[in-house]
Amino acid sequence: MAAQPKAPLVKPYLQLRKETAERDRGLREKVMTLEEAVTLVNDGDHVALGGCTLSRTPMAMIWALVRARRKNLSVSRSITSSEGEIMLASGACNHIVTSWFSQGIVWGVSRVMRHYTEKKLARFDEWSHMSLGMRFRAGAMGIPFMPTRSMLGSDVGRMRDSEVKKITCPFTGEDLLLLPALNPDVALIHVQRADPYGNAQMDGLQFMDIDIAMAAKRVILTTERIITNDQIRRTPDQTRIPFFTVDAVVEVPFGCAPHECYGMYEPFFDHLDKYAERNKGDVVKAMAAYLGEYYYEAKGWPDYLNKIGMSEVLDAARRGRSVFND
Amino acid sequence: MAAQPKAPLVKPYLQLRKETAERDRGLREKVMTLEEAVTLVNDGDHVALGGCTLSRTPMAMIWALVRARRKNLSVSRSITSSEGEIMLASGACNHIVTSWFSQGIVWGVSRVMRHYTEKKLARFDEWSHMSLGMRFRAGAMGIPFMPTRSMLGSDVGRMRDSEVKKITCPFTGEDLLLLPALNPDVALIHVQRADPYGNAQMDGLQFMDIDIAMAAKRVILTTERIITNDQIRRTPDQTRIPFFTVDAVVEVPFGCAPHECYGMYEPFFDHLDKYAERNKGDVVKAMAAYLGEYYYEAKGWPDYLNKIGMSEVLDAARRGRSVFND
Amino acid sequence: MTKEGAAKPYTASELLAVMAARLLRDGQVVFAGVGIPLLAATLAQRSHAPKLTILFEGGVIGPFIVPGQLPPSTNEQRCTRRANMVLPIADVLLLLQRGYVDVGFMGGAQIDRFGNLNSSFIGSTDNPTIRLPGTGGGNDISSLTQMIVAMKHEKRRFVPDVDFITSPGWIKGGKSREQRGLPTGGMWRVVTDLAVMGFDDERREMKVLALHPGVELAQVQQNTGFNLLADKNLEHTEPPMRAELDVLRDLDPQRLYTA
Amino acid sequence: MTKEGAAKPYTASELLAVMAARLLRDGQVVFAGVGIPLLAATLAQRSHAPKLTILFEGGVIGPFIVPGQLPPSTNEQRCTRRANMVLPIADVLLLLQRGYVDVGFMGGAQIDRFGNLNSSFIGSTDNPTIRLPGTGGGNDISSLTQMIVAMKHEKRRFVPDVDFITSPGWIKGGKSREQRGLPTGGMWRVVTDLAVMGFDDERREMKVLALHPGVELAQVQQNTGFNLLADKNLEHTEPPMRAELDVLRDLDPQRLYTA
Repeated sequence: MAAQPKAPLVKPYLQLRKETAERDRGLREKVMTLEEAVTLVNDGDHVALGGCTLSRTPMAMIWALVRARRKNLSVSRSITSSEGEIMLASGACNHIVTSWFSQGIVWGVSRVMRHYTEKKLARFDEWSHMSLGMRFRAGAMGIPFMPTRSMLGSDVGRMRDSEVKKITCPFTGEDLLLLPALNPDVALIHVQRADPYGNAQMDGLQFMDIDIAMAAKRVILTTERIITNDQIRRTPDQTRIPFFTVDAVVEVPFGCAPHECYGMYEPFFDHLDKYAERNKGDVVKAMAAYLGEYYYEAKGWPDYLNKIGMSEVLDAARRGRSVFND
Repeated sequence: MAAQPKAPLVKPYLQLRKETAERDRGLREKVMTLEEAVTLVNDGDHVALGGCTLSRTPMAMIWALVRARRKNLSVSRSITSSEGEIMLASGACNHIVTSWFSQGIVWGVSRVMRHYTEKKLARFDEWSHMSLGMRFRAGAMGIPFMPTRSMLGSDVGRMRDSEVKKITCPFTGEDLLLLPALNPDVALIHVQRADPYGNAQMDGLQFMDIDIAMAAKRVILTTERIITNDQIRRTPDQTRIPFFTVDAVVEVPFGCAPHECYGMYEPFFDHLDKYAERNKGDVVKAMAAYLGEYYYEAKGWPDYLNKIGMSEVLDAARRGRSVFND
Repeated sequence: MTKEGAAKPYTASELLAVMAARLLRDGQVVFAGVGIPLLAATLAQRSHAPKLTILFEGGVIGPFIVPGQLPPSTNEQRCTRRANMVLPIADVLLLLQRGYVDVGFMGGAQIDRFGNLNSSFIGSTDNPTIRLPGTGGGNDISSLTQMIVAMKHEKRRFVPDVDFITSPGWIKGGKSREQRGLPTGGMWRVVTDLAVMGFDDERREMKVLALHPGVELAQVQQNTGFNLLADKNLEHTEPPMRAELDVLRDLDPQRLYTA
Repeated sequence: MTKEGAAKPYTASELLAVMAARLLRDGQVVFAGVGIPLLAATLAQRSHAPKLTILFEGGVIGPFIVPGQLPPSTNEQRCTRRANMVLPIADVLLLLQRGYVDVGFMGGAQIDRFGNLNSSFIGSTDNPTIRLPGTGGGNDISSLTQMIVAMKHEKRRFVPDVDFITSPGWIKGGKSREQRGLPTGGMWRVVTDLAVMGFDDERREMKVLALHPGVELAQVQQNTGFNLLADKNLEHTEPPMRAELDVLRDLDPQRLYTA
């Protein structure tokens, strides 16, 4: 079983302010490689992942973390898919905070998740989807909690009893649940485009990415392409994450593969089917083999994509762009 | 002095839910005239206004409310400008909830505001700008309050003592202020474009409009132009207000005049200078004359614009579009 | 609905989708999961409820689903095709709390007599036989709005008390739901391949309201792990019509969800 | 800074803008009001602090100001010209609460010895002599971050105790600010056309730190309605340089704010 978190559940305000004040928030270029960005993540950190299920997963950064043999990470994400299996199986993570965890509905219950959680090799803290969103939002807003009307009365709520507070509303007398703010150590976010300072623009589904970025102590942004700051300034109302909360910008085309990036590529379904198929036997062996082949032995991100295959890359991109065909 | 509010400060949850459930939220056309939309506002309603200071003020709808002789409205807005003076002087409103109230910094302290508030003809409830935003946001989220760290220690906070709650955070032991949710009876919002169902897209500054729309019991949308639902569906990630919260869509070109609408026209500065000049003497007389000329005697919105003058309309539009020149 | 449009044969899943679709009313705002709920909501939209609005958890309001391109979950770009609006996840879920949603519509793995759903743990939480994927938005939807659940009618799925309440129904029946802090929503209908069930107004126990074509009440009871109440005016549903099945088969030509 | 670049004459407002600009450091995130604060922040950006970021209350991050097209408030489209990001008002103000802002920078109508600002009521709240426009974001900015205020030095503006605390400084001095629930921020510098003032670390009373060219301490005291402390290492500011004044005159050719 994973160790209990060392830090207080909710970061004291003065600590939050001090940590934020100490960050270099000036308008400066911060473009770097995946390998350089990895140094911003420490063993034991709480890492929040952008995207949801198979969408805009910061896979390239996870790939880099696994290759760098990061350990004992706590990971939070709105809904966790194969990237969670990879982080558990690689030993990078022993604690997942999420609302739902399996590769995806069509592939059934995750046997990797079952292996690590049922054998108590890893913690899986389950929060309702909205509650997790509200925890990030409170963290983004600089408040210690968010009131909510969900999770009451259920065992999902009961399992979180030591982390939430049930109160009577001082205005209305109603029952309310207070959800503790979540301020991750690091946020990993993948976007369609960003400038060298870290101003990020996202198309389509935004998931919890903006709140995660604003809540975190450090933000690593991977992006399909880096555009100029001039380009950003032509449509400032399309910027979703401001540069001063970003610590690293890494350009990684197909950085979510085999997941999707809105408008650019859909999930690599054939690869995901094959991946699921491998996990029908001994998941420890199967995952070790997968990690060996696609993670540790790949010479770099292009080689990883090459192992997935050019046809799949082209097909995923064709399907991805089709969302704009109407 | 205005009467005290009749309703409880925070709407009980069951009432909020019942009122929302009773609204017709189906995908239906709701295009109407200003005069028809006015019937959605009752005397005594709490009316929240979109925009801020001189920007995206729903002036055409205010113009229609004044012409329809609505009375005893409570009005909330992030920052209140000449539209607040007009609502006070016309008798439409006797209670303003805002963070700042004057025509604008360049014209000095509002003599109209001073007349009505110092003579206790109207209430002016002052909230910090963020606090008012948080009140709308709580209303939009369906929670009874939002915790905040602002307004503590000041007389702005002290003046609101009966409406806020000071608590000790149950997670951190810190001092916090709880701000009561604000769910207006009606929201008036002006946007650049909307479809006949009420899906609204906004360019540039958004102010508090989204929260106001989501918090209100009824929403009247005025729009520079009505576009097709097909057009909306080509860029769903640009939609800011969903159709099911909207009760009326009114097409009103230059619907913010003499204020600005982002990317379409800047403020009509000459008209605003002349308006300010008129109010240097007896404000009651001056405002009565202004309302007579521009409000009651105008044959319709085009005639109102005509009284402001074609040259001003063209100049404001030229300046407005220039924001996209770079 | 006339018998003339009736068609056979149809699969259990198709029956489920058709019966669920008929529960939706025009103009409603429906928070739908993928699979049968999505198919049923789209069928309703294309038959009797053209003004129905579908919401997806991934952050989508009012999309059109392209036949043959069903989304793998509610969180991929296929869900946004020709949508009215795309918004952050927290904000689409907050629509439930604010009250803009009429009905939540999901599938279920395990349900009990009070309509509580379990998708978290089979067995104990300390040493589960199976750790299931968890709630997702299920807990939020069922906490904050009225619910329709569509699922296969099997004894192992219809249990007296779920091992774990992931998505609250009527909790322990009676007034226990509101006493636990949930004054709104609640389980409204459970649609299976055998019957349509509701809940007794007082005790909040599951009650058969209507039987599908050719199904007897005893058969429903046999496939249920607790005693079912039966409405005194027990109805019989009309069989799926050809037009309904045609829509389903157009939407899911590979029968991903309707096999 | 050499005397060679020094220029004369300059207006009191220009002096104010130059002296305020010099307080800003490169890389800071500055929440600025219109008028002198905006001019000073832009001047700093174009001289010693190119990586300075300006935020506007209307919802703007990092705009460029077009010379001669100064915005009438922080809430019109002129404020967004070539900005990095535009966002809702509540969210730009929340950046203060979250801690992303280094310094708030505004003008003031009335200030007291503890750095509290009044922009709400002259006289009593029940029967004010003048009802002023109110706080806007001033209360939020001064509650949540460290502050610079730029204002004319007049006895009627520098009062022992403000009639009404709109934007909190050090409240009643000492530890009263944090005791009232404001553990962060506080009034840092007051820049006038006569001097630069700070606050005593213990008592939190206003203290003269530096005198502008040709100004004596007695003159500052004469124009102040309470007893000023004076730093034991009282400094003298360098006069505005030609390059600084050139930038200001380029930005505000009609001298809307620098007359």
